[in-house]
Amino acid sequence: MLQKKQCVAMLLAGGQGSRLGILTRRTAKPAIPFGGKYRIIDFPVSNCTNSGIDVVGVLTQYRPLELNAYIGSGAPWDLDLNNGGIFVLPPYSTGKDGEWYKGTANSIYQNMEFIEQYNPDYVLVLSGDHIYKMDYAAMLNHHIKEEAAVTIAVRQVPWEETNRFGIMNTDENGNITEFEEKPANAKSNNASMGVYVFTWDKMRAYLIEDENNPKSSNDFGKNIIPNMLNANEKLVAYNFNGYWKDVGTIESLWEANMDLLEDPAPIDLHDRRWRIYARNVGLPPHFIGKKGEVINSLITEGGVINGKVTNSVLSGGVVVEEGAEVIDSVVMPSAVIKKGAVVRRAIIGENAVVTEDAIVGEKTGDIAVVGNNTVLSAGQKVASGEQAGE
Amino acid sequence: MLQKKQCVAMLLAGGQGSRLGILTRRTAKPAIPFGGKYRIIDFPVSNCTNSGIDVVGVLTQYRPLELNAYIGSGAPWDLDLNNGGIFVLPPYSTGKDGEWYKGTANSIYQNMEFIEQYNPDYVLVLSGDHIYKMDYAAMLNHHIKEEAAVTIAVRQVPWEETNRFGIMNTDENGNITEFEEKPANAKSNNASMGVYVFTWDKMRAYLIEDENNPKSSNDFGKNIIPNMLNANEKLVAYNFNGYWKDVGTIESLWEANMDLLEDPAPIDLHDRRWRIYARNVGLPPHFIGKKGEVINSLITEGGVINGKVTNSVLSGGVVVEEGAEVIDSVVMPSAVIKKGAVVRRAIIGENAVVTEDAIVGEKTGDIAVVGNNTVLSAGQKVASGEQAGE
Amino acid sequence: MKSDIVGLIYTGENSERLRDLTRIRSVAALPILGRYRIIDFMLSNMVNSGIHNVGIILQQNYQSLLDQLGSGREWDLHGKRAGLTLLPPFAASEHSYYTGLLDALKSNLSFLRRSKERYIAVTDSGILYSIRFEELLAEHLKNEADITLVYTKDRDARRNGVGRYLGIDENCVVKHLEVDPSIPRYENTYIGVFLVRREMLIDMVDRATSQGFHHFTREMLARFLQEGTYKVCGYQLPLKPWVIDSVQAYYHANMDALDPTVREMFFDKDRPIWTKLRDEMPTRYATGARVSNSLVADGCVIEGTVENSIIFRGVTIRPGAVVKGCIIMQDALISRNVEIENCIMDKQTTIREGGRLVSTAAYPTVVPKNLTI
Amino acid sequence: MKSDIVGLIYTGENSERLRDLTRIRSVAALPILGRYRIIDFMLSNMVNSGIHNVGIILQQNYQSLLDQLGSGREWDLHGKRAGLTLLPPFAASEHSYYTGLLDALKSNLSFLRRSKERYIAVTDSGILYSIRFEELLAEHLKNEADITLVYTKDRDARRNGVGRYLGIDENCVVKHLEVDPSIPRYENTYIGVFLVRREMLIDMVDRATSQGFHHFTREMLARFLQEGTYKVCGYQLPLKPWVIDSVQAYYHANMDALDPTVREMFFDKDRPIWTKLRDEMPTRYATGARVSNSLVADGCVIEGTVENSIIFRGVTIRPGAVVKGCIIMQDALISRNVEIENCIMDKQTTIREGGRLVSTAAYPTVVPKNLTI
Repeated sequence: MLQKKQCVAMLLAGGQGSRLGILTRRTAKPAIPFGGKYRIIDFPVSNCTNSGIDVVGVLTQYRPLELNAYIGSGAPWDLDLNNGGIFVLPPYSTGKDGEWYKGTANSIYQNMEFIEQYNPDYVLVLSGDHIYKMDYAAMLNHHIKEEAAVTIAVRQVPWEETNRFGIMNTDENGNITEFEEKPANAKSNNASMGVYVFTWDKMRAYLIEDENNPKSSNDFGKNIIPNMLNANEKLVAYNFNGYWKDVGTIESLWEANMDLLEDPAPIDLHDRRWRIYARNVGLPPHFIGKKGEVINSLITEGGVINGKVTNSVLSGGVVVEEGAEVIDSVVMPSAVIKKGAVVRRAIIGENAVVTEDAIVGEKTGDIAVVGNNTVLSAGQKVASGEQAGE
Repeated sequence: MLQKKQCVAMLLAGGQGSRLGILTRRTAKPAIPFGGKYRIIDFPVSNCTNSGIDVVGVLTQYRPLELNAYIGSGAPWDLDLNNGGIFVLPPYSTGKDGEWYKGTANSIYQNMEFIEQYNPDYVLVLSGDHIYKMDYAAMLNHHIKEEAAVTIAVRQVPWEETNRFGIMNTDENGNITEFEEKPANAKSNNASMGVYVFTWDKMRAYLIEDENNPKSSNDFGKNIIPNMLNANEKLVAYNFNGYWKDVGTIESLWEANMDLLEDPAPIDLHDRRWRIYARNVGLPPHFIGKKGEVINSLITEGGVINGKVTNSVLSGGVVVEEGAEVIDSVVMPSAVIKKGAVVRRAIIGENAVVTEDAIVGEKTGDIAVVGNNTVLSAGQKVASGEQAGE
Repeated sequence: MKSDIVGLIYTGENSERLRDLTRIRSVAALPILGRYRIIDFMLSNMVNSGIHNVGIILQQNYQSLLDQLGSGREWDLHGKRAGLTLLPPFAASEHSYYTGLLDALKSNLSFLRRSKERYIAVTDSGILYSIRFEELLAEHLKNEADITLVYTKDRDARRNGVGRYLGIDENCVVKHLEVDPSIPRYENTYIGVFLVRREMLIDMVDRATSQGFHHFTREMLARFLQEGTYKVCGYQLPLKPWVIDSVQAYYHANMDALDPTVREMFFDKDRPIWTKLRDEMPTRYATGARVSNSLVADGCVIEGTVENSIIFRGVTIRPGAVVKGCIIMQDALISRNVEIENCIMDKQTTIREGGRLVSTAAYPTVVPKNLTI
Repeated sequence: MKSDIVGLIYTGENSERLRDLTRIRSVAALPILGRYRIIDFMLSNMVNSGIHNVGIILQQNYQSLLDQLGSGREWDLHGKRAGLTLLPPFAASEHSYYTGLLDALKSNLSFLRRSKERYIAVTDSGILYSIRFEELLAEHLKNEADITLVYTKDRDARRNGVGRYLGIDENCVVKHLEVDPSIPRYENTYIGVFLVRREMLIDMVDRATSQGFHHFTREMLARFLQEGTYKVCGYQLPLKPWVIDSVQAYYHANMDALDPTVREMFFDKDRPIWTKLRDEMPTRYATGARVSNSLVADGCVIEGTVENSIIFRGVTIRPGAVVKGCIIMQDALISRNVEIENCIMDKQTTIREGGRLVSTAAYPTVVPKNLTI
């Protein structure tokens, strides 16, 4: 009954994301605020919209409520469509019992019916924890031109970091000859970005084969890709040179926010031709008060700044009271920094209150975190690397 | 972050609905076609829209894909909103493991966070297997006026059927004094319609109490309502006199379709002030061919009728070839009745093909069913009460 | 995938021979084929070709078009990145009507400028046709054309004394253009649909208006052809179009849709035609209904006899009424024992009990909107 | 829950004293408070009061209003049951402009007739105010009024020689009406917002136009008051309104929003003001930025000094520039070392490097749209 689509995107929104600590205790990772007015999921979804891909399945089984509310009808990304749209896809029961997602491949296996509704030629697989702008249509065209079974987006990483990535070794034609997961001695520095284009027929066949193997961990990197390599399928690397940043840890989330403060920033969010869309929260312009001082920072709607903000990224509705200081920090929506408080090298969660004279973070060392909805006590100290909150 | 709502609706979309046999083998019950161009869920959801209730949570864990695709952005019911909307709410994982819905009350318990996003005063609980038009706003006003903890919609059923329903015994003021589940000797014939308005504070308290009781089956009828009665909460009956029909069985689904053919029909779907909305499928007007003959039937978009149709309800895109006959039957979307076939007292599933000269159903006896996507063989017979298909 | 074409629909010109049918609405808003308006086909053609940015040049009587288009949601054209742009006429020029397409394009250059797509497809609205704009673009590129005009060889699209006819060579290059010839010399009828690089169109309009031209085809295109300024190519429409320029033509376009092969041209399952919804229930056939060879939309109650007719949404046909060869628009009421033949009943018309209205298929009678007779 | 009120916004009349600000747009489309247009407040007031059916009477220069409203999606007014109805002017009357609200209502009676709500709230658009229509209705019902006029006692809303002033008794009944008095006798300024039973309004309009009236207030209401035909009551606006009838009034309404107590009046968390989105990134403050007592929207780059100003979306303020007491609209560019004080820069304006533009708060200079100076 649905119209055919050339390509359907499946976004692996992941599990709890425990490396983000208390920030994901009650929120799915893709719903984490980023860059003042975005959530992480805005990046892959806006990329889809801008690439003309208008069916997006979001695979998740961990606390989807906030993500669900955030996605809503899909209108912020022009994905509130009769013919297409964005759908949150949790595990479901098929009669007797249901099954939770066992791995990335299994989550797509369980949603093959969703995909087949659109009778697509290709399936784009994305992950929900990277900040980047990428034209998936160009990658898809490369895949079509190369007549590949799967095309994997790769980017060069520093040689010393190759042991943190899935490394693709290719021949002179860009065909992937070998895949090494986090190799100690990498042969190349082409790291997988976790962005795949599959020819759907091939994908379906390998998903079914994988599901029938009880020993498999049902994962793309560990099972599906190696199986395809072993079977001599055509695996092609697609080079991507733009900004790309994993935000799966506290440090990297903080760093990616700080990257936006460089001039020029390594990722241009002003770009009118490639907007990153976000849900509107209906707040007025921000206000810088008579005593407010803002240096090298990003401020967005609803903010009321009467204190001093330096090298920081503040989300919507953040209040910085007179005499408060925020330095080298990320402050998430509606947090309040009270009089005399100092926040430095820290991430302050949504609706958190840094009470009068509290001190969060230190000049050096690991990032300090105050969890969502956490109210510090007056004068409380949160040391570098510490996470305050439930 | 979301705006407060006076009332949020939670629709219990139920489990497999096994009493509908092969019709629900791959489809959740609320997604079953009804009345030519509707699905069952269109009735409670359109009632919400027409009553001005614009947050609807749909609780389901059984094969939500088709339901998900059908609901989409919520546009058919004007529920593609920034501030509100319709959301499919499956079970989810909260950290370690997730939990499937244990009962009707548990499914709402697991989604308390969803409800609290809207900070509502009242929660309307609906079920997904009834055909009726009802102004929930009037019921809500009654609830508010009566200052009840819960208001239960009741209707009078024939005394001989009281043993199939939950029966509410009330005092002279309409307060419920006793609740009997399927009593052998009922004291009244006021049956619960499965439509409740709860004051949210009360509901939350009883849901939490119920969840903490390991012996509970976490069901509204079996646990929550009796507990509230025992605690002397104010339970009020709200009388509803309009058409109301359970469509949870093959017989009742067929009967409810046949009810639409009465003149005047007991439920008026022409009513401009209370439209039942449905997803548009983009089909042209139906065509009655030169040899077509249609008597006392409902036909909708995309149909091509060259045979004889009598006392039947045909869904969108149904083809009845020359020489075929459809009598006293319900034909679901895109089914094809081939030349010489006879369909009588039957339900033909979506995309089913009643091949040449096949005979489905009999003049009397139980309803015959051909399952979705089932292709009969030429001349095949499906006896009354039989279900053909996988 | 995304299309690199922006669509532009010109709803300016109506044929006077459509008489009462377009007195209250533009031809683009004319109800057709039981549940559509003509513009639905243009919009759906575009959307099904992947076009997501569409401008509609409005002229007189556009309230019914506004009502039809609404938020553009039915065509998935309600987005913020792109979607539907309504271009109403403004008092930029002193006269409140455009003198022609060229004038309209000039008044809406800002829409052309702020669109981002490389190509633009412009269509008149007095014609019912199916096209795949992606194929038109492929042909345009293959021919290395500057501008590609869409034409048909269909005989029914030819008129003595009116129309635009193309002389085309074996390489698809348009060599000659005839406007309103008393007898057309060429069999290729230009249907008022063309594709061109967007920025080239802006240049063309600038250049033509600076030369004082008002008419896109008869003045500007004719001059360009004469001067050989641009490479003008032709693209033959693969399917038959219906030119809706008179009551008769309107009547026959509808009646032709009773032929299954014609319906298949319009209603391809993979390229559905979207329209504004009314959320009507299915049509109810009473016990005494006798209907044959007719297209019937939802929300009707049919108690009488209907033959060879097009019945729009919400029509009521009472017992004993006999309707033959008619087009009955939305919410019309045909009372008991009425006899009506070869008529076009506009929206919300009523024929009272026992009334008779019989005309011939060659000159169908039109009953104007809201009339009770 | 659902409201039993249909809203109607009249965007007809602009004050000439708004000069360049409304030459290219209606006052309803005037940008205000950093990211809004005046009509956003009217629409959001209505939506936040539960009103879901809103008509907008368009008059001249309504392209920017069409752009702003789009599909109505930002206000959840894109539904098919209800939503936004755009009511453009038509050549129903010979003159293409309405002579006043009464004329406009008469031309749009069909909208009034097909609405289903029992009450209708009508508002002018040259005023910025917050209202809870549900409270207005409650008051209307309590007073058993036929028509309730909204007024304010705010001094700033009084003008010598212009405006409409109400004499009201202790029972909220309007006894007298003064139009454009040289010195207002009453302290109650009618703000051009009223509530009435929908069918009664239809009757009123029918009756008034049959008597040859053109003006809703000065002719029709005045006569009704004189004759005692209807019970006319007043409802006092609980919060201060801003009458936007001159460049000065516009300037001060914006500047007043730098006061937190004023901002709180407009921006109630439970009743957000919705507007068309631009999806701009947060505003970037450079190392050298010095900003104080200013309202700044998203998408700006601030490298210079800004004091006591309203900065709209997408504005760039280069190093060394000093902006004081200004309203800088969307996408304006203030180059290096510019000095600008007490000015209103319209959209897409530029001041070149080193430029100076200093005026007084009493007579702020307006730089018209698209100008580079």
